[in-house]
Amino acid sequence: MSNISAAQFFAWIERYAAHIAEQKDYLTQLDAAIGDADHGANMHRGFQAVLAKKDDLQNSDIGALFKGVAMTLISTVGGASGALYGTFFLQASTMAGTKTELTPGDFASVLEKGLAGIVLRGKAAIGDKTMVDALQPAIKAYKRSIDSGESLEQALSKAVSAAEEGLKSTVPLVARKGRASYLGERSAGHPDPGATSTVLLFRSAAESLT
Amino acid sequence: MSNISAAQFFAWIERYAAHIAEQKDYLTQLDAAIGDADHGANMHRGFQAVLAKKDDLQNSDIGALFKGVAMTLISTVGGASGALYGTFFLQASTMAGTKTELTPGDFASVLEKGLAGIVLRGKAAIGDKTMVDALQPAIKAYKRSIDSGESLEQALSKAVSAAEEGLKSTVPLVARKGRASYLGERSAGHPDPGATSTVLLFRSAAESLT
Amino acid sequence: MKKLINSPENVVLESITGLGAAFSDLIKVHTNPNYIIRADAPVKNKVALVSGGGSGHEPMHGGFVGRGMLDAACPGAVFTSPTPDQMFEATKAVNGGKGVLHIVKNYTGDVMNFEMAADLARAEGIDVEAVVIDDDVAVKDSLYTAGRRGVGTTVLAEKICGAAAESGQALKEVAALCHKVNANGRSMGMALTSCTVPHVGKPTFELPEDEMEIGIGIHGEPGRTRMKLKSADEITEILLTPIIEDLPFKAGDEVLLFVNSMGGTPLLELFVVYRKAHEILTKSGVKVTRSLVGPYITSLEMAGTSVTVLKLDDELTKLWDAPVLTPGLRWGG
Amino acid sequence: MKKLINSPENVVLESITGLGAAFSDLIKVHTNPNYIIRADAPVKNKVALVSGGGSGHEPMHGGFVGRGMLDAACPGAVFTSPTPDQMFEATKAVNGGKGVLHIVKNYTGDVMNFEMAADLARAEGIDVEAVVIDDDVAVKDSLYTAGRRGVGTTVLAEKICGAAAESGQALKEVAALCHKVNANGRSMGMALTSCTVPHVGKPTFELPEDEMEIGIGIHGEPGRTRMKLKSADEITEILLTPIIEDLPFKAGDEVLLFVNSMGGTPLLELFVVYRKAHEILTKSGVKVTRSLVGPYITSLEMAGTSVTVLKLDDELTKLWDAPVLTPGLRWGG
Ligand SMILES: Nc1ncnc2c1ncn2[C@@H]1O[C@H](COP(=O)(O)OP(=O)(O)O)[C@@H](O)[C@H]1O
Ligand SMILES: Nc1ncnc2c1ncn2[C@@H]1O[C@H](COP(=O)(O)OP(=O)(O)O)[C@@H](O)[C@H]1O
Ligand SMILES: [Mg+2]
Ligand SMILES: [Mg+2]
Ligand SMILES: [Mg+2]
Ligand SMILES: [Mg+2]
Repeated sequence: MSNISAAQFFAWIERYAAHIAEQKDYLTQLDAAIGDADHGANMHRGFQAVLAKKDDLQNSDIGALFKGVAMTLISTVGGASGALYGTFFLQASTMAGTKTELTPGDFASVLEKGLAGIVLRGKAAIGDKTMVDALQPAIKAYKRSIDSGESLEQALSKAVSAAEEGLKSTVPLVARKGRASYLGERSAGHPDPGATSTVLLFRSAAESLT
Repeated sequence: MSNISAAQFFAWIERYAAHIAEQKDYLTQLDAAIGDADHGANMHRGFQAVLAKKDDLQNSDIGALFKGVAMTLISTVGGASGALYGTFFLQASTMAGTKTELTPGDFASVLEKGLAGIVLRGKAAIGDKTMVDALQPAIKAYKRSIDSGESLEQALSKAVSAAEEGLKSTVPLVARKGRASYLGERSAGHPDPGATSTVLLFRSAAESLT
Repeated sequence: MKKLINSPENVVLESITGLGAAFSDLIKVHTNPNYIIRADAPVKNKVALVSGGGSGHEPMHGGFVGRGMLDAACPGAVFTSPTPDQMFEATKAVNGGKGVLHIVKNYTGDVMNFEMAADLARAEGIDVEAVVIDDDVAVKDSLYTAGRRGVGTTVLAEKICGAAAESGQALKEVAALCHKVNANGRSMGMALTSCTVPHVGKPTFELPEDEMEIGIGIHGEPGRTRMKLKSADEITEILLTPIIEDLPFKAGDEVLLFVNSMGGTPLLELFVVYRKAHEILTKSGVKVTRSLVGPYITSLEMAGTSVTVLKLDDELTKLWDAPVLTPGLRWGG
Repeated sequence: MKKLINSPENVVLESITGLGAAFSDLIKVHTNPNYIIRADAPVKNKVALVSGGGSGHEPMHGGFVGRGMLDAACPGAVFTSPTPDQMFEATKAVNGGKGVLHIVKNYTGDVMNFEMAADLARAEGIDVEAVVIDDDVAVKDSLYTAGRRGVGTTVLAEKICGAAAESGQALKEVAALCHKVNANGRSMGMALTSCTVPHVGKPTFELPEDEMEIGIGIHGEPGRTRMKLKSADEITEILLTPIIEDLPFKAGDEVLLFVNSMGGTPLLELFVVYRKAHEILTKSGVKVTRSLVGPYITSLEMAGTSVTVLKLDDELTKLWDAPVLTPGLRWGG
């Protein structure tokens, strides 16, 4: 099975930035329903700042790339998503280190490290109606697929499906973390904005890492 | 020609209060266009307060009646109209004195005294787009009619027509006094609210003094 | 109409009752007739300052009663001049024997009612002077009309004359000072939205989503002109240019820059306007040495802003800096 | 969207630039990263107070920087928590050697970003404590959720802790005091209209002409419940009842009553609410000994109000009365 290069990871980030740009009004709209109407704007501001560092980032090793993404998100996004996605990439970078390519199995570990960072920072569990509801099943599906010998393409496609399922599962939930939790029962019936942007993260991966 | 009794003058005031109550939204609407949207509310507040003093006023001589109306308007209306209509009735009361009935000729002098008070206080002349544009021609028409031997009914009817003509004449005018003057050219094309309430004053007189 | 009120009839009375309850250490609220006086009124041997006008411009004037500013304020119905008996009673209540200054905004109703009150007070032997504030450059100044409206400079005149009265100046001096402030202050305002007068129940005017009203007064009365909505910087320039040209303000002048909210415009936006106004003045060599930014002379919930520029000298600056202790404005010891 | 701005991207930067220009005697505005510090920062041997949060709540927090209150404020994008580097740089800039207190409103983003900043500052040897304010009774308090939001009590905590820091208290003491204020303050808000976030361009929610949102937050996030519009007195009761029951406040308590405008509600109406709140408290035997009324923690141009009640004791009262000199709050010598 072929490895994933630093250039592909950079393409992933670029692709994600493009998805965010396209979906930013939708993400903000989701956040207006159960949050404070800024998730799209937050993510867009962050990833536009990442793109502005293209010259530095596209020639970096994978650890440096992820660290660059992390620091940029942390210093430009603010809000819950800035801290959380920032932490995700920061932890991912420590796992990727100075490598310039990752095996699909390495990538699973990198994703798991990132997820662990988010959970440590945000203390959300499955069912709290957060990005974790999409992120955790997606990573699990990806790893199981890779571990059972399926192709990277298959694994990423399963990750996307799992993320989408996870996102769908957030709809009926009553939020227990983040701003949406202030709504109590009224948060039910809406998809979680962060879980929605997480689906885009995996969709971007499927579109750029193979 | 028959005289006008204190009771009739009281009926005039009551009638005017009723007209104002009915037209208050319209008067306010006129004031919204070129003023500050309160003329109807101002006049209504004042004449409701006058009605509340009915027990005192309906047994007064004419001077006391007009003075009661004046003081009530002065202390409850505020704004330009409070000072002006208040002054009108205050001056009228000094002319009426302790009489309990007036000849139609006396009434002309009473009206003229009231008008003089308004002019002294407000310094408006014909053509400035104020209540004076209705008041002055109405009083002039009334007096000319009485002086030429016509009946009180005829005189009052001519006063109403003259007031209406005067009101109509305010429409194209650019205001030079009061709030409407701040609008400059933009005040043209609207009838003056105070001239409108003055028409009602004469209409009430025609309906109650004969 | 969405307002936090119980009824249009009671809003003024209930509001001043609340004001009195919140600031019982500074002011006393008298009802029927309605007026607000300093808690320690009358102050012996101090010129007393009385102002007033329609309600709906809060904190003006009731919020400016207290040490170093007004001795009394007379709130009328919303956007309606108070009545002479309010002004007369307030004048008597605060007269400390050194005379009373009436600070009057130039609106026909206010002027006439204050004149009637002054007549009544003088008849009782109280020395009354009246100064009419007319600083609104949106309105053409003319001998043959009601003249300019009194707007933002009123707040500055009340503060500055309040300090002068506190320092012991005589009635004639305080009145002269008030004329001086009026002569050196210029204002202009604009609206993004209409206000709604409680007893009317609907907006005074309709303004399409993409238009604004320039040269608006503080009573929702229409302005000089209506135009397409522009950027904050362009709007600030539109307001400031006629102000600068009118006095005129010129290079080397020191000024107080007062950027006011009409009520519905929040501070976030107000400081965007302030920034540009400061920049324009600075570029023309005018030095901004004092500032006031916030909702001080409002028009109910109207969104919009007004800019006032007051030319300062050492006397005015010192009086501006003097302590003031009112519900709406306070600083100093 | 009708706003006095140039562009949604620049509104925060331009606004704090204006703030800095207007109050250059009190504060210094640093940009990129954005933070506002006292003009005399760092103050040697004084605990420094740093707060921050999304913009759109002005005068909070930037308007509360100055002697007797905050040493620094970090403004995020509108309604978005600031970033750790802003907080970290601000913390370094104001650290006077006696440690730094972070006053954080309880929103996931604010809490996490302040945690990251505290980690960075501690790594540089700066003593940092953080206190999270969570006083909003509209939200159910629970260990299993993000908990209550931080709202009105934040303003009071910043004032009171600022005075304590000024008086020389140590970091641990000021932090304990901040917890005490938080433990004794309760708030609840409501909205008559939605606000419009500049970069969104349309109202965050739609509220029919005859409805209101009860238990609203300060970011236009939906509240506890939506109901038919009621009178000011009824609304005040709806807000105050859960506040009183929650602490609970009881007969004999002395309190500070803070009636806040969400931005678009003018003082005329706010004092109507204050009047009723004062009356309800007084009737329950709770004595209102201090008051604050005005737009202090806002939600852009949203119309509505929030009520905060803080139980006072001699210590809190004395610290509340201590001098404060900031753009948004000033009194005393
Ligand atoms: N404690 C948490 N753990 C994980 N994810 C969270 C947590 N709190 C919030 N989130 C995610 O953050 C998203 C909101 O992000 P965003 O709107 O950008 O920030 P903010 O809530 O500060 O405005 C939510 O939809 C949710 O997915
Ligand atoms: N100087 C004046 N002389 C005569 N009438 C005047 C003068 N100024 C205003 N008016 C009249 O007063 C009317 C407005 O009254 P009103 O709306 O009740 O008071 P305000 O203008 O104080 O709100 C105008 O329509 C006009 O007829
Ligand atoms: Mg959000
Ligand atoms: Mg009017
Ligand atoms: Mg009026
Ligand atoms: Mg946010």
